[in-house]
This record gives sequence, structure tokens and C-alpha cells, in this order.
Amino acid sequence: MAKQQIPLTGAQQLTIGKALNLGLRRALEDDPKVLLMGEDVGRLGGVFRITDGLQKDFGEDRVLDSPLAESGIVGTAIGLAMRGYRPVCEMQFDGFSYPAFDQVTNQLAKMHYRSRGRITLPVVIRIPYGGGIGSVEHHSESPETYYAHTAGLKVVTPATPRDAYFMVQQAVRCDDPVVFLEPKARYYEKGEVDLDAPVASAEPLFASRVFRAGTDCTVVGYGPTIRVLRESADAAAEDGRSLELVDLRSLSPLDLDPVYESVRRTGRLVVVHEAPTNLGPSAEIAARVTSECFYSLEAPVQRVGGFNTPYPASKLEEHFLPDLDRVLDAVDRTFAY
Amino acid sequence: MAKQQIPLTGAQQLTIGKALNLGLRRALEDDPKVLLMGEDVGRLGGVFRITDGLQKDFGEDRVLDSPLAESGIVGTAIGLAMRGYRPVCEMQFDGFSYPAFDQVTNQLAKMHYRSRGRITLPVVIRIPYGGGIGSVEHHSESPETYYAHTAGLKVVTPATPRDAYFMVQQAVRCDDPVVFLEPKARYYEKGEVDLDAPVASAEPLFASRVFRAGTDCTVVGYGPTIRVLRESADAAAEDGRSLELVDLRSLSPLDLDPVYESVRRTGRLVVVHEAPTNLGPSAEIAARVTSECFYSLEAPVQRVGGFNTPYPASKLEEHFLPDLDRVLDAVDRTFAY
Amino acid sequence: MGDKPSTRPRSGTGRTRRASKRDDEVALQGPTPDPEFVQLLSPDGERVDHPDYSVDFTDEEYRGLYRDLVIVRRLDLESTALQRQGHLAIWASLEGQEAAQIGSGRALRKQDMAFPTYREHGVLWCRGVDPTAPHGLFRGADHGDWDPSEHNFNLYTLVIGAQTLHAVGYAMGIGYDGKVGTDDGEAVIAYFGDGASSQGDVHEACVFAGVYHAPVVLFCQNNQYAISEPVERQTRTPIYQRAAGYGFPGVRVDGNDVLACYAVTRHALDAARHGQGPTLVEAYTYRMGPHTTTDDPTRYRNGSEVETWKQRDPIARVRTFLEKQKIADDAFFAAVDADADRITGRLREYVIDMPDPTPEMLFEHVYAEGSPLQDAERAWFRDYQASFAGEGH
Amino acid sequence: MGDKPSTRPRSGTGRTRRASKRDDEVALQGPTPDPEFVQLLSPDGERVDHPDYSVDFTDEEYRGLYRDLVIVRRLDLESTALQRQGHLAIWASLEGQEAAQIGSGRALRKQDMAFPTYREHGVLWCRGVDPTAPHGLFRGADHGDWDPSEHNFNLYTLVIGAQTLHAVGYAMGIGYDGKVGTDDGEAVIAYFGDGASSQGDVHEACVFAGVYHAPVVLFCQNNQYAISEPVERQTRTPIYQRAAGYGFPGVRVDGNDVLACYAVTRHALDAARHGQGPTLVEAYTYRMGPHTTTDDPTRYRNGSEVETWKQRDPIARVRTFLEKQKIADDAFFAAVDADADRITGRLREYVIDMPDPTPEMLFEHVYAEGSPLQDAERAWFRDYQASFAGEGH
Ligand SMILES: Cc1ncc(C[n+]2csc(CCOP(=O)(O)OP(=O)(O)O)c2C)c(N)n1
Ligand SMILES: Cc1ncc(C[n+]2csc(CCOP(=O)(O)OP(=O)(O)O)c2C)c(N)n1
Ligand SMILES: [Mg+2]
Ligand SMILES: [Mg+2]
Repeated sequence: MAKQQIPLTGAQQLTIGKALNLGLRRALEDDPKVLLMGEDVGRLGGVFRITDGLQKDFGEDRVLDSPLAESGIVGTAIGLAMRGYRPVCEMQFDGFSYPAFDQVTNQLAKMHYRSRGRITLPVVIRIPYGGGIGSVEHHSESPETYYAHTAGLKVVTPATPRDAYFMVQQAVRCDDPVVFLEPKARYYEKGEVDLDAPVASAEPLFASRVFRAGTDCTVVGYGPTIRVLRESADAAAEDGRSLELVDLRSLSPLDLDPVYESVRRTGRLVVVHEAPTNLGPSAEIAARVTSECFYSLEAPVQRVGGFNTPYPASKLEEHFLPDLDRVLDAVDRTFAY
Repeated sequence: MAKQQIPLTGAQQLTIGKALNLGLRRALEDDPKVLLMGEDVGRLGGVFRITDGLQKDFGEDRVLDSPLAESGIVGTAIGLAMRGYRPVCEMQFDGFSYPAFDQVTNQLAKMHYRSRGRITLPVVIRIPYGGGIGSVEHHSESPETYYAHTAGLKVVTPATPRDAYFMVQQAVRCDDPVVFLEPKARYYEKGEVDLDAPVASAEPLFASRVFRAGTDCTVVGYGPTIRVLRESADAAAEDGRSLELVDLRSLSPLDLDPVYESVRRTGRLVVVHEAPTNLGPSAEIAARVTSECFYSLEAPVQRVGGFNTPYPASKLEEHFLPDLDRVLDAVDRTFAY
Repeated sequence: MGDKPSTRPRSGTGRTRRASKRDDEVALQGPTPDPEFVQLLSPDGERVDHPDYSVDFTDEEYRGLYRDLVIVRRLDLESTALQRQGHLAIWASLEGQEAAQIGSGRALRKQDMAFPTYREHGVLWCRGVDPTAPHGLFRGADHGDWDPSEHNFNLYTLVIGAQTLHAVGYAMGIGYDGKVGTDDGEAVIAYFGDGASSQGDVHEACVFAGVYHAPVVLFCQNNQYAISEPVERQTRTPIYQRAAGYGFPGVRVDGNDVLACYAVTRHALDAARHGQGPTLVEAYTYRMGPHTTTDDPTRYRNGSEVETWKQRDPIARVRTFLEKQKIADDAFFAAVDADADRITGRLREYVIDMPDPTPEMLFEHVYAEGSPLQDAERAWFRDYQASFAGEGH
Repeated sequence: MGDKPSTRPRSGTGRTRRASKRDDEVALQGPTPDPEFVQLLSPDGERVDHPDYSVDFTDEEYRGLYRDLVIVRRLDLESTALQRQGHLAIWASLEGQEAAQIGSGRALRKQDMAFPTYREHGVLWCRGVDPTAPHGLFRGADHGDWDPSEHNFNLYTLVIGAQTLHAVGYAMGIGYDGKVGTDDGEAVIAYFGDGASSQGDVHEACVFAGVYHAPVVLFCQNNQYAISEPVERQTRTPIYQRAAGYGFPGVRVDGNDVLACYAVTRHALDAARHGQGPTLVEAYTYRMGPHTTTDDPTRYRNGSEVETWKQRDPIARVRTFLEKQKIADDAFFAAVDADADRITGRLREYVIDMPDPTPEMLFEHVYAEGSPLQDAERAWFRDYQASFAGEGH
């Protein structure tokens, strides 16, 4: 893919994958200190082709095919960041990010704090996450709790091509370490992106967004479940129920003000994610919303998530993953109170 | 410490540390397949002396001074378990358990599931956890969310010498992998243990326990915060408030029935732990209790935990850790509704 | 094949000296063998000698090895076809690595234990596991549905390098069981790739193996690639040379030579079972196909490289040898092909007919002793499923 | 001291040959040096030659090294005393390792970057960081309160091995900055211990260093123990021999010989800055004291071992040499002691007067760009604190 073939301008219909690719390209262009690192990100362009063509255009010193060692990737990224670089690391799949866990939680997350602000580590850890792609084990996990529970990290996840394009650039510009979760099952979803719009025109990186107004029940999701929310709202509308939908976009910090505001109006909340519910993000959201909206809630917050099992073989994943029916079932439950 | 010097019989006043030591000794005696592994657990008896004297009495083939490699310790323990052993691994401190994270979450936790029950891994991972010992960084963390969120692991934590003695033996006998969290700041707390009582006479390993009855507000804690709960109840009693106290003992699975039962009576709940609140165990407990006791709760569940920062330098830890005042403040808050 | 290699190579450390030789040179070598690259059968089918490794095979054993090689390749090709036809989600092909797998797999004794990656279908075959066993995993029906203890062949491990520690732990257990030091002693083989050699876990496995003198053979199939990354992205030095740093021998063997792979592995396993500790074996080979069926190798390697390696095909050289030596005749070759037809036919049927797992299996075996959360979820799920009854859902 | 060593040792791989030599033999050797164990000053103060490492020191440089050694030991003893008196929570003593730290620390050029563990107080001294800087960490007042970029000396790292990867990444950055290949090139030194050599991270650091040919010196202080575990629990082979497996040189140096540590490190750093890639240096030394002040080494080692190592004291041999060679007189030694008194006196005052951190510091610097959760918690905490005002709390 030669540089000149891409019309990096105007409003374009892009997939999330392509939007990420172009966002990373912009980031590499905008700042010579930006580096991409990871397994197979160079010559191959990544197993999902998110970094396709970037090594060819920016060279092997900007787009590094790293040795097969996740701790090594994050650990050397930390060193590179100390040297003034802004590394963007790819973990090939969610389930393969755990060998780097010590470097991420003990080192990357804590360095700014322990150095009393003298060291900043603008490192992005890109992780394709979530299920629904029919793959083998370890390729479909939702590790967001591990990262969102870790103070010092920020955790974001886009759900649309537009967000993918801008959020990845914002993450690269952020001076804090950002775990950037990419809903891999949605890489091929299309949407419009205005490539001429400056990054500064995008919403703040850590803000949630009400993306469909409604009156009867609030439904919160992020990343891969946003599509499920949309389908649910459509189906609910047919039954005469109006769902208000929120895309969290950021899992750490959480931006719950729009959710509180919504719940105060609807009196009902359903939180949807693929991660197992037990200590999944919905636990925190339920706890906080209940606390903030104690007198507004007509029913307890309903949580729809993966089951509390290891991720199953993919022939079973349709039962594991929250879908339209499970969301509507939860909405129904909120009306049973 | 020669074997015959220990009166391994009768009711004894023991510290938690000594109770663990004797519990492990019993486990080694009862089953020749039990092994202890970890850094400095042999000759030195561990940095906290929990395994003191055990290598001397059971030999280097039962109590292994492992190379300095946590992933290696857990990974080889998995292999040993496949071979029929029951390894008990010590992670020297909470903050040093993360290099083993992949082996713990991807391998240890999932093996039984992925093998469709053909492989069982009776491995115990002992982790001294929590703060308050005035130590340097990484020595005072509360990683329970990471482990409790991981399906396939069980997570328990004793708060008394009696529980320490029996629970560690029960954990060793459990056919599932157990993360055994030891409240290190409480190692020197004393209490009575009946060493003649058989393990079978102890409460079930995964059951929570109401350890002080009360009528006005339920307070739940575990491990290191149990002492804080006791102090809080004493202080509250002076103010004429009766707190009901619950020791969770097991963080995965959670045994919340006694909590529901209590909250239905008191209408108020405070959950206390040292882990940061954001996605800390109190999030899950608040979400579940609110759901189960929606019409009984007079006030939203109040959560008292560590702040959402990296663990601070130890001169600041008194401010970080929940204490009597913070608990009573939370109790007060529940009465403000 | 019963014959043991005659001598134990002196010391592993001596093996690390000649690091500068170009890999290509080594792999392409003809009938004058380099002692640091063990080869017993040259690419053109000549039997060559090696000072440290001499094995006598009976004619039947030669034929048996050939049959294994052909069958596992055919099973592999069939599996790729099944994936292309939509019956498997993905397949990780062993094409090119048959000799490394059959050589090492046949070197195992019954009592030995093997820890594979996700590509050791050839070793699985040698262990006597049903060749259809891994297909549930690649279909998405299960995570591996055979009993590891039945044939001493562990489940596949997908997290790179993790199984090497399990293997070393298992081997330590053999030691604690007192099952080393005799001909009946037990040994373990741990498979891993060139890419895996970079993982911390593989290092820690070597550390533990060395320190505990575990009866384990660390068997690295250097197939030149970790997905798209050539081995130069992992190391500047031959992988077998890592062994010296842990205090045990390292050997590089022609991974496309089934005889050499057999001899070297048998030798290392026997050393292990006799209490002489671990060995690192680097089988120098090539992944002829894509990393998996989802991979497109034309993006990162050129045809001429693949062509070069075709000249070193692990099966062709055995066939040439059998023909030249008149150990096998046309009838034999035809019979092997017929066997392969039959076995792959059975595979095809099996895979196509493989039932889907039932939804309830989702909740099975999370815990050996059960757990109330799973029980509650299973119960909820049952009710939930039932609520659709009659809706045609 | 400006002199560079004359030749680059040929190849690292050659260095791994003689693995069988007993460690004790090596460390105890007299004036006939073993080329695989670099020593330039024998335990009894004799200057010895080494074929690969020749450095000429001026008299002033000899005296300077002596002064450094004495001062860092005195600072260390004072720190231990401060801990015993309750002014520090814990202290990790460098006693016995002064030569390894001063030798390597003085070999660094201004532009070089160092990544210490928690024990490199001697290197910290050489870098010009205030010697009181680490005491906040050991007192519990902070996690290290100096600016790593001011003196090119990173914060201490407590998680074993983690910093080696940071060092290699930093060194890769030097490469990408084009700051290698000349005398002004930059280089990095990463410190780690014998215990750390078992960690996956240290392996991965070696892999990345080798593959990216990073300008880094991996400097292992083998002080024979990881807390209570003797180095035999980590490896059966000398640690420097690991290097060959990654394709770069490994050298074992007498870690109690400040001259040899200087020469070997300078050599390795200069090779790195000139684009010749990494080197692994194993400084063979001994931790004379406990692991930290909370440790009781009598539980795991005997006095005679400690006695043996006392004979190899890193400071005594320099003093003997200076005296024998008449490079320094009594006045000089007295002046050094006076300097040490003054500096340790200042340390004592500093530590005793060190203010406690303010509670609000708990919430500072969690994020460079801030975060609403921390803001909310800080605000809550302020109110909460204020609620006790007047209660005498
Ligand atoms: C810890 C981890 N990281 C990344 C992956 C993704 N992945 C699967 S196979 C592979 C390459 C493995 O290469 P190698 O070890 O040489 O084995 P080969 O596939 O060539 O047999 C990678 C990176 C993984 N499975 N596990
Ligand atoms: C990952 C990790 N595991 C365990 C520890 C606890 N610990 C602190 S120092 C130490 C021993 C280190 O030995 P070595 O690397 O030889 O360095 P030395 O202390 O001898 O200088 C251990 C096990 C740690 N800090 N980090
Ligand atoms: Mg490979
Ligand atoms: Mg040491």
C-alpha cells in the first residue's frame, strides 16, 4: 500500500480497522517520536492489518517487528518513553497481554507516581479484545477489569470508525499510559470519518456519550456491545419502549455524569459488556449509579455480561456473549420492579 | 525448630503466622504429595517465617527454594500438579505476584475447564497481602480483584489464627486452584486454635461468617480489615450504635447469603477493604446486595477502601488504609439517608 | 530402532563454539556432516554418519517412519482442506516439520510425557492419540478433547512458551517420584518454536530444568518463522547455543531428517531418564505453509526461499533412500497411500459430522469442586433458554 | 583513567568454554590471572596484567577510586546505623560490593545512563546524585526523590529484573536517536543481581538487546545470594556464560577489584557507544551484610564463608596497593576519613530531619494529565480531614 494511493482527506466511509490504520498513520506523521511496536506489526501489518503499510512508509525504525515477548515489548517501550519516544505497543490478542502484566501494572502504571511526576510515560498499549470472531481460546477475552482497576492507567475503547480514528490519535498524544482496547469483532464495521477534521475537534478522549436519546430505560455499553445496544433499542422501540443509549468510551476514568443524568430521568439502568460480570465494569457502574441516583432508581441496576467461566470454545460463544435478547430480558427485569 | 519441640496438640494461643506454619506442617504430614515452593521458603523459612523449620523436617524435596522467577514457580507447580503433586507456592509479596499473572490466569485458572475436567490442579498460591507494615513499594498491595475476577480460581483469606490454621489446610485439600491471601500486617495477631480439632470440624472454606451480631448497620470486611471492623463496632457501641460484622473469608466464590440476611434486618451496609475502591470487591458486593435487597436498603451501600492511587510511600499509608474513623464515617453516611 | 545411540556427546558447552557459520550453509550441507549439525540422512537420500549419534534401524523401522511421515502430511493437508471448506475455523499446518515431529515423537517411550504447542499433530500421531482429537479445538467445539494421561500427551497450549514450564514441573515430579536412573526411567519432552525462544517462560523453564536437573528434553522446532517474523527477529545466534548458559547440552539437528531427529531425541531422552538432566534440541526446519490458514505468507517471504526448502523435503529423502536401498517396493508405497486415504477419509467424516457442544457445556468444569456462582448462572441460563421455548427461537 | 582498554576481546562466544572451573578457585586466584576472570589487582594488593584489559591509571585516579570506596562504605554503614536507630524503615547494604559499583560507576561517561536496582548506592554516588537521595525511599517518605534525567541515574527499581528491559529500551532509543558510533556516543548500563538472572524479564532484555544491537551493558553483580538463596539455586553455570546464547560477549570480572571492574565496564560501554552492541558483565562479588536490615543471614550461611570473603575485601587491597606503591600517605588516608566523617555526618542530619510527606501528596502525580476520580478523592479527603479540625485528631 503506497502512501499516495490513500486519499487521506475528506469524509470517507471507513471500517474501524482502516480508521485505526489511518489514525496511526497520522500519529506517525505528526510526531517523529511516535513508534509502533509489536509482534508482526511491521512486514505483515499485524494479524488484523491494523498497521498495514506503515512499516513500508515509515521504516523499520518507526514500526518495529518485536521479538515474541510481551513483557519485553512493554518493558522496552517504557525505556523508549523515558528516552523521549511515544511507543504504541500492540498486544496481538487480549489473552496474550498477561505475560506483560507486571510491566504494565507495576512499572508503566506507577512510574509517574513513584517518580513524583518527573517521569511521564506516554505509552499506548493497543489490545484487540472481545469475542465473537469464532477463534480459538485466548483470542476472545475481555480483560478490561484488570486494567481499569489499576490506578495509573487510563483505559479507552472506541466503538465507531470515527472514534477509532480520533481516539487512537488522542491516546498517542496523551501523556499518560493508555490501554487502548479495540473491539476486534467490529473491525469491519463501517462508518463515516471526516479525515480533514483536526484531532482537536473531536470529543474529549475520556468522555462518555449518549448516542441515542430515550425515556424508559438507560442502557450503557462500550466497544463491542454498542452494536448490541443499537439493535436492542430498535427492537425495544417496536415494543413501544424507548431506550436511552450511552457509549462509555472510557473505562478509566469513568465518565458517569451523563449516565446519572439519564438514570435520573429514566429510573432504570442496564449495563452491558462481554467481560464476566463478577467484578466486571458493570459492578463498579452499578455501585456508583446506585449511590448517586439512590432515590431515582425504580429497579436495581441490571448487569448483562459474559458468564463467569473461562471463555468457552467458539461454538458456544453465541451463548456466552450478551445479545439483543439478553439485553431486552434485562430491560424487562427492570420493569418488573 | 525441631519437630518434637512443638506441642502440636491441644488448645493453643497462636499468632496467625504460627497458625499458618502449623497448618502447613499438618498438610505436609497428612499427604506426601504436598510440596511447598517459593523464594526463600526453605532454609530461611520465608521472609515472614511462615514456613519456618519445614524444610529442615521434611527435606529439600518437599520444601523447595525456587529460583527467583514467579512465572517459573507457578508454571512448574502446574506441571507438578499434573504429575499428582499438590504444590503450595509462596509469592514473596503481593506486588511480586504479577510476573506470574499469565501462568495464574491463562494456565492455572483455565486448565480444568479446557481439559473438560480431565486435569485438576490442586495448587495453592499463598500471597501475603495488604499494607500497614511500613515497608517500601510493591510490598503492601491488595491484588484480590485481579484474582477474584478470574474464573477458575478460588480466593480466600483468613483473619484469625483459627481460620489461618484450618483454611490453609482446607485450601491444600481443595482440588481447585486457590489463591490464599494472607493479611501480612496481622501475622502477629494472637488467638486460640484447637490443634486437636480435625480439619473436617472447621467451617466450610468458602463460607462467610457473621462474627458479631448487631442491629443498626451491617459492616463487611475480610483479612486485614477485620480488626478495623471490630474496633469500629466497639466505638460505635459507645455511641449507641449496634453494628453487625461479617467476615467474608472467601472472595471467590462470594458467600453473600449471610450478608443479604443481615442487610434485610439492618437496612444498611458498609463494605471495607484495603484494595482501591474502583472495581474493588466492594463494587461487586454493592451491586449484588443492592440487587438482592433493593427494597430493604435504607441507604446506598457505602464503600470504604484504599484510594485509587498506586500504593503510597509508607509514611502516608495511615491515610490510605481504611481505619476506624473512615468506617464510622461511612456508617454515619448510611444514616444520613 | 531399539538401539540406543552409542555415546553421550561430551559436554553441552563445547557445542556453542561455532556460532559464526551461516545457517544456510549448515542446512544445505551434503554428505560430509558438520558435527554441530546432526544429520544422518542427506537431502538426496544418502545415509551419513555422525560421530556422536549412530543408530541402526531395521528395514521395518525405516518403512514405519516413512509411513508415519506420509500419513501425518496427508492428515495435515486434509485438515487444511477441511478448513477451506468451512468445517474448521482455523488450522495450524505442520507441513515441512514432519521429520522433526515423527523423529522426536517416535523416540519417546511409552512412559514418557509430551507437552506440545498447537502444531504437534505429528507427535500426537506417534503417541497413539486419535488423529481426529485436535480438530474439535480447531473447529471451535472444545479446547482439546483428549485425555492427556491416556497417551501421555498433554493438551495443546496456545500461549507461547507456557507449556515449557509445565513440562519442567512435570519432569521435576518424575524426579521426586524416583522415576529416573534406570532404563525404565521416565522423561519429558517440551515442544516450542523459534519465536517462543524469546519468551521469559522458556528462559525460566531452562533455569528450573538446569537447577533441578530435571529429566526433560526442550525441543525447539526452529521453523524459521514466528508468524511473519523471521528467526532473526528473535536471535542473532543459533538457538541451541542457549543451552550452555544453563549448564546443559544443546544440539542442532537437521529437522528435516527423521533419522537424525529420532537419534538425537532418543539420546537426549535416555540421558534424561538416566538422571543426566536436560538437553536442548534445536530442530532446524521450515514451515512450508502459512502460519495458520488465516495467514498469508506471501506478504513476508518469497517463493525462492520456499523453493530452496522444498529441496530439503523430509519425506522425499526417505523415499529416495528406501528406493535406492531397495528397502521398500512399489507395493509398499501404494499400501501406505491407501492407508493414508483411509485414515484421512475417516478424519473427514469425523470432522464433518462433529456435533456442536451443547449450550450447557458452557458451565461445566469451571471448578472441580463446583461453585455457587456457576450453579446460579447455569440455573439462570436454563430458565432463560426455556423462556424461548415455543417461540421458535 | 582516560585511557581506553587497548583491545576489544575477540568474541563473546569464545568466553563460554571453560564452564567447569570451580567458582572458588576462580575467585581466590593469585597473581597469575585466568583470562576468563578479569583481575587487575589481587586481593593482596598486587597489580596484575590481563591480555585484554590494560588500563593506566594516574596516581590521582588511584587515590580517587580509594576515596570513593571508603566514602560509599561509610555512607552505607551510617545508613545501617540510622535504620537500627529507627530513622529508616529498612536499608539494603552494599557492603562488599563497593568495587563493583565504584568501578562500573566511574567507568560511565556523563552522557551514559544507568538503571540501578535498590542496592546501587555506590553507583548513585559516582553519578553525582546527592547521597541522601535514596533515603526517602528507605524511610518510607517517597519512592525515590531524585530526578533521573539530571544525573542520568534512574530511580531504584524493586521488582527484580524489570529495569533491565527499561534500560534496553532506552538504549534502543539511543540508537534511533543516532547517538552511537562515535566517541561521544551514548551507552546504558543496567544493574541486576544473580537472583534476577532467573527472571523472564532479564532474558527478554537480553533478547531485545541482542536483536536490536542496543548500546547497553548488562551488569550483573553476582553477590552469591538472592536473600537466602545461594547462586546455585539460580544456575549451575557462571552467569556471564549466558551471553553467548544471545550473540554478545560475556565477561566475568573480579567484582572486588575496582580496577578490573572499571576496565571491563569502560571497555564494554565504549564498545556499546561505538555501535558494537551489548555486553554482559558478571561482577563476581559478595554481599558481606544481610540482604536488608530485616534479614538475618546467620540462618543460611556460615561465618567461615564470610571470613573467606573478608580476605578479598575490595577496599583493603586498594589501600595495600596505595601504600606499597607509595601513591598515598597517611595524610591522604586521614583526609579521606575526615571527608567521610563530614559526608556521613551530613547524611545523618539530613535523614533525622527529613520531613514527613504531607497527606495530600497521596493524590499527587497519579496521572500527568489528571483524572476526575483522583480529583474527587482528593476533594473528599480534604473535607474529611477538615471534619476532624478542632477535635484534636
Ligand atoms: C504469549 C503469546 N503471544 C502471542 C501469541 C500469538 N502467536 C501465536 S503463534 C505465534 C508465533 C509463534 O512462533 P513460534 O514459536 O516460532 O512457533 P510456530 O508457530 O512457528 O510453530 C504468535 C506470535 C501467542 N499465542 N501467545
Ligand atoms: C519480582 C520480584 N520477586 C521477588 C522480590 C523479593 N526480593 C527482593 S530482593 C530479592 C533477591 C534479589 O536477589 P539478587 O537479584 O541476587 O539481588 P541482591 O539482592 O543480591 O542484590 C527478592 C527475592 C522482588 N523484589 N521482585
Ligand atoms: Mg516458528
Ligand atoms: Mg544477589
